[in-house]
Amino acid sequence: MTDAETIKQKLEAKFNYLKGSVRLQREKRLWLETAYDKFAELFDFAVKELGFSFLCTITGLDEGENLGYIYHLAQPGGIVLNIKTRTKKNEPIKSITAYFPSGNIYERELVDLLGAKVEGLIEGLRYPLPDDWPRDQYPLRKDWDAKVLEKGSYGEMHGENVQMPIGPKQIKGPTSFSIAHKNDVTLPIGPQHPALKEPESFSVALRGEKIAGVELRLGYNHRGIEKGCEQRSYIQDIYLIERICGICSHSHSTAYVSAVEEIAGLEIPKRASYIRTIIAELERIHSHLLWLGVAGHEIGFDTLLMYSWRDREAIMDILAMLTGNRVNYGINQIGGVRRDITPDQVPQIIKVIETLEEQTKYYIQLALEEVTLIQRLSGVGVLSKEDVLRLGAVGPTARASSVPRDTRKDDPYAAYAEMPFKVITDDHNDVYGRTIVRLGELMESYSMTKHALINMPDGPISVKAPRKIPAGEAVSRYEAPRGEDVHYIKSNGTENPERVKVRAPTLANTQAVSKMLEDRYLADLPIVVAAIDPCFSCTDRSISIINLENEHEKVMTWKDLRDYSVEWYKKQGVDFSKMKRRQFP
Amino acid sequence: MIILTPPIVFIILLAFSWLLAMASSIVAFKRKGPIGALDKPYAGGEDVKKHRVQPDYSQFFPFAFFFTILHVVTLVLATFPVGSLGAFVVAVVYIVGAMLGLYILFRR
Amino acid sequence: MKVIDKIVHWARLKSPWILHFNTGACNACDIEIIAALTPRFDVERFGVQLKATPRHADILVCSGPVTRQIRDRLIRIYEQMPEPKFVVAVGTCATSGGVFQGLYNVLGGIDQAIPVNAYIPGCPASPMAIIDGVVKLLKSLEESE
Amino acid sequence: MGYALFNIFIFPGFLFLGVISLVAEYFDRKLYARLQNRVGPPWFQPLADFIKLLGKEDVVPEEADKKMFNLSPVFALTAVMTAFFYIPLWGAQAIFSFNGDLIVVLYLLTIPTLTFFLGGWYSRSLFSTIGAVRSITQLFAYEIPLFVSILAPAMLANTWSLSEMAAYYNSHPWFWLANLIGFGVALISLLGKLERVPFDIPEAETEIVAGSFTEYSGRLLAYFRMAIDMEAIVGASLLAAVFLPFGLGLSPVLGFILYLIKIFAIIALLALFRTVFARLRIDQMVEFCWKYIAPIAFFQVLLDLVLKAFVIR
Repeated sequence: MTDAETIKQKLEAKFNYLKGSVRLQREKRLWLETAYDKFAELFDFAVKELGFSFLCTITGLDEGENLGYIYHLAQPGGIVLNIKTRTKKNEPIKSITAYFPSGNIYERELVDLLGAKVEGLIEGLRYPLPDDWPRDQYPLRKDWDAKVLEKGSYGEMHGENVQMPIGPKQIKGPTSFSIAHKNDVTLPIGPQHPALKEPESFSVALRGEKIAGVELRLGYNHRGIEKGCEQRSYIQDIYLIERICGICSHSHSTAYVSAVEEIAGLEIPKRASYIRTIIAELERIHSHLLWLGVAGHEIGFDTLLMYSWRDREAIMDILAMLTGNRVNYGINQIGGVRRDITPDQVPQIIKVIETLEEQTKYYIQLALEEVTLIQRLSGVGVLSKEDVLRLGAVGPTARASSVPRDTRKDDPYAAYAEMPFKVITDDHNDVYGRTIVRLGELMESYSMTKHALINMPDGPISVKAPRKIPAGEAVSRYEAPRGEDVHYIKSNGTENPERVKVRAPTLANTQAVSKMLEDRYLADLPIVVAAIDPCFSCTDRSISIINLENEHEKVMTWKDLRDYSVEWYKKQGVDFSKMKRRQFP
Repeated sequence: MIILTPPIVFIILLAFSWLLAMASSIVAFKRKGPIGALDKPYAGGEDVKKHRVQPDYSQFFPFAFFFTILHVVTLVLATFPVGSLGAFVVAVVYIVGAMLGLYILFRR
Repeated sequence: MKVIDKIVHWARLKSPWILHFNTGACNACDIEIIAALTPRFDVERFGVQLKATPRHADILVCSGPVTRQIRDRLIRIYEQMPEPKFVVAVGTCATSGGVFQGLYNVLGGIDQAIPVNAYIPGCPASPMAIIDGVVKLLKSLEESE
Repeated sequence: MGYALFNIFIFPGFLFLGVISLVAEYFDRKLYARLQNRVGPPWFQPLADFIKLLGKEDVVPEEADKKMFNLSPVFALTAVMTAFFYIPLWGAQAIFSFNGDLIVVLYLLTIPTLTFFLGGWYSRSLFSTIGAVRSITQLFAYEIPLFVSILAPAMLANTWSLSEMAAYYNSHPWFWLANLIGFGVALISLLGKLERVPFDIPEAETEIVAGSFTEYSGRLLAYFRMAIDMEAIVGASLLAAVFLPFGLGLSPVLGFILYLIKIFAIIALLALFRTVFARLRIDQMVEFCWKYIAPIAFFQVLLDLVLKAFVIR
């Protein structure tokens, strides 16, 4: 009687209309369907009594005349409860941000892409579509077609000959409306900024050197991959899904492929799952080394960038040897793996991993002793354990605040059930703790890769997969280097998937960035943002974080700005005649 | 050789570097096409309107006052006739005063 | 004047400062661009330096298919660069939209927004390919002037 | 008169200072790259950068104050070059010396930081304004320790003139060993003045793009970079003259080589600091300078006073 069955019993006992309709599709996956009026009570019961304390994501479906919503709730033990419900297209649904504050991103995405109406959603920046995208166009609707965007055709639909607004005109950027206080400086850390490897736009309200408020606008990387997946076959989708993000491409393709295999009921050979695990750990090694370098660069310690990326090249060579390409390996296929690891490659890999183990020990010693490094990292970007649980942070960000949330342990996939490894947690709750966790995970990955290479079973590496996947749906979770990555796939028996939903780990972590930036210095913004190891091309999500009382924006000329500040300082009592000593922070 | 006294050397070199700056503008590239957003201030790609800003660095005011006071006292000390016993006493008093000021600044 | 022009032209070839801008890419090419600066490839041998603002840069290295949201920012950054400037499109997405061709939020390729001088194919373009592209661009400038 | 003009423009003046600052920048970047086991730039890189920047288009932002925007680099350059005449390079005698030239040199070396502030403030962009105010805030932190640590050997030598100080230490060998603490303090303050890595907060690349130089491009940027390189040479030779006054009696040629060794040793030290440390925040830097560096500088002055009053009758 696994605990998934006990939960099934509890649900059917509490709600008799659910009798027999709760489906246990896989060992840790519960599916159930309910009408929207009974949904609130069921949701409250699941979150409060059954202990589903983590909201993976909300998937929106276009089902002809009404909109389907699937709420994926997860338990620390790894069980995922998927609650399906549906409403008419123009019927509003109630926001669940009361239970999960991080839910507002998923709801904002429903509003933008599917035209859902959500009551109680806090006002914020538009996401994920561009600012000039017309409000009534919903790309993820089945009847919507990209041809609308061609020149002119947009005009016919709207009568007047207006061209789809993509011309270079003054776009209302995030900084044009004021989020700042009276005399704050609104600094745009814009799409092009040396600290950001990818385009996203922070507008930071500064009071001197202190951060008063941060507004994060993403969506610059939104390419519409989910819509693209619906127009391509399953096999073509592997190569599209793999290019969501350059650093964790294996994560996305493995999660996607294992979900499709679960729907098709394919059982992949043992050797294939071992090869997937090895490539997964090699990718985690190169991603963590990359992060170590970027973190060093963000705090001005470029030597760490040069050293860690020099060592990373060794791993890139191995990945190129194993899979043929340094990044975007393309080793997964539905039903198994495309290339085998030959026995003579194994000693080469183990030799390189041993040299890297020495080098990582040097980095661990460096992180524990280098004074300026510790000064810049400790006490920065603090995130307490309660905040992690409330905001739903995942991956090293959560584990550094002593929350042992690791999908490899809770909900093992590929060959992680037989891998001996321990979840690294740390109680520093700050960027320093995240550095320690990532370095610890590097050491774990080294030992795991060696273990997997040595006792990898023989046998075939893939199984024949049907071109048409039978109708069904599946949720797969994967522990990407940045955190938990969730894929939901719905198939309708044809060659193309009906719906592909990707929730990247950085999306869950961006919620926590605002909490970490409260009352910090501007100098800490790059390292705090880098500490969650953001991969915005996975995410292209956006939220508004701290919103000071929104004063209408008044353009001040230089003169009245000066008079204003002199008078403002007089109110503060700083008019030099009777100097009052300000409290030194 | 009064020509080598600081003010005269400063003026000569000022004129020289200003001439150098003007002369090197003949080498600069002459643009033919339209300027576009060339002279708009850089804001990471965004088109930000509020540039006239007055950052509030009041957090460092105590250091600024301490710096000016100490600076003036150092200058006074520098103009003292060197070698006399008085200079020695004043120097010691100055150092003790500075150490005391530092202690107060950091104790609070 | 001929000699001065020749010297300035030599200097332009010997110190190409680059500005990196990701216009919606999957950041595989961006990581490869920065990998080109690290010890194994080290483009500083050719005098290439990664600069922070368009004001200091000569070559705008872009990666990624231009998404609708970033199109105007890209045009603005390109216009804020002082004149003798060049654009290098790194990766198949920057060249022609690559695997994201036809998606609704993608314009497909850097040349939809700004004129491009050099295209470097590859998904991702490896650091060797990027260095080869930059050197070819400089060589073509050498012949042109 | 002719010899004086030769001094101003050729020998210790513009030409010599320009060439040696380019060589120093190459030496610094090459060492920095080799310490990160990268290959590093070719020998002509600083010259190529300078000429290329001259060849760029002239951009002045529309909201900037044209006059100040164009004049700041010129003033920075002039101040640094003027300071170079009063520092004794290898002999115990500078080109021109008078009583109190130590104070003049110190204040001439403060002018570049003020021009960075003016340049940043008047280019009226968000990043440059914050960079400008940061460079002034940093000035508060390193200025007093630098002054006090340089005044200490002057007190020991009973003069305010660099040349007389050099002569004093030349006649009293091994006395300069008493000032080694001051040398450490002055080196750290020089890091702050030249805005090198542990203290390159005003132009922190990953925070405020390029600080006060964000809006500068083309030849104005070239002159600012040249001013900073020259300031490195002038600062290094000031420290060498004040804190390492040994071997001054040698012949001009040998003395000149020893002088070059001294300043390149100091520049190598600066490059080493740049490799080893991460960048501090502005509040950490101000606190660090006032909590540790200033008291040590005062202790150095106390030590010299005690030495002068009791040990050397």
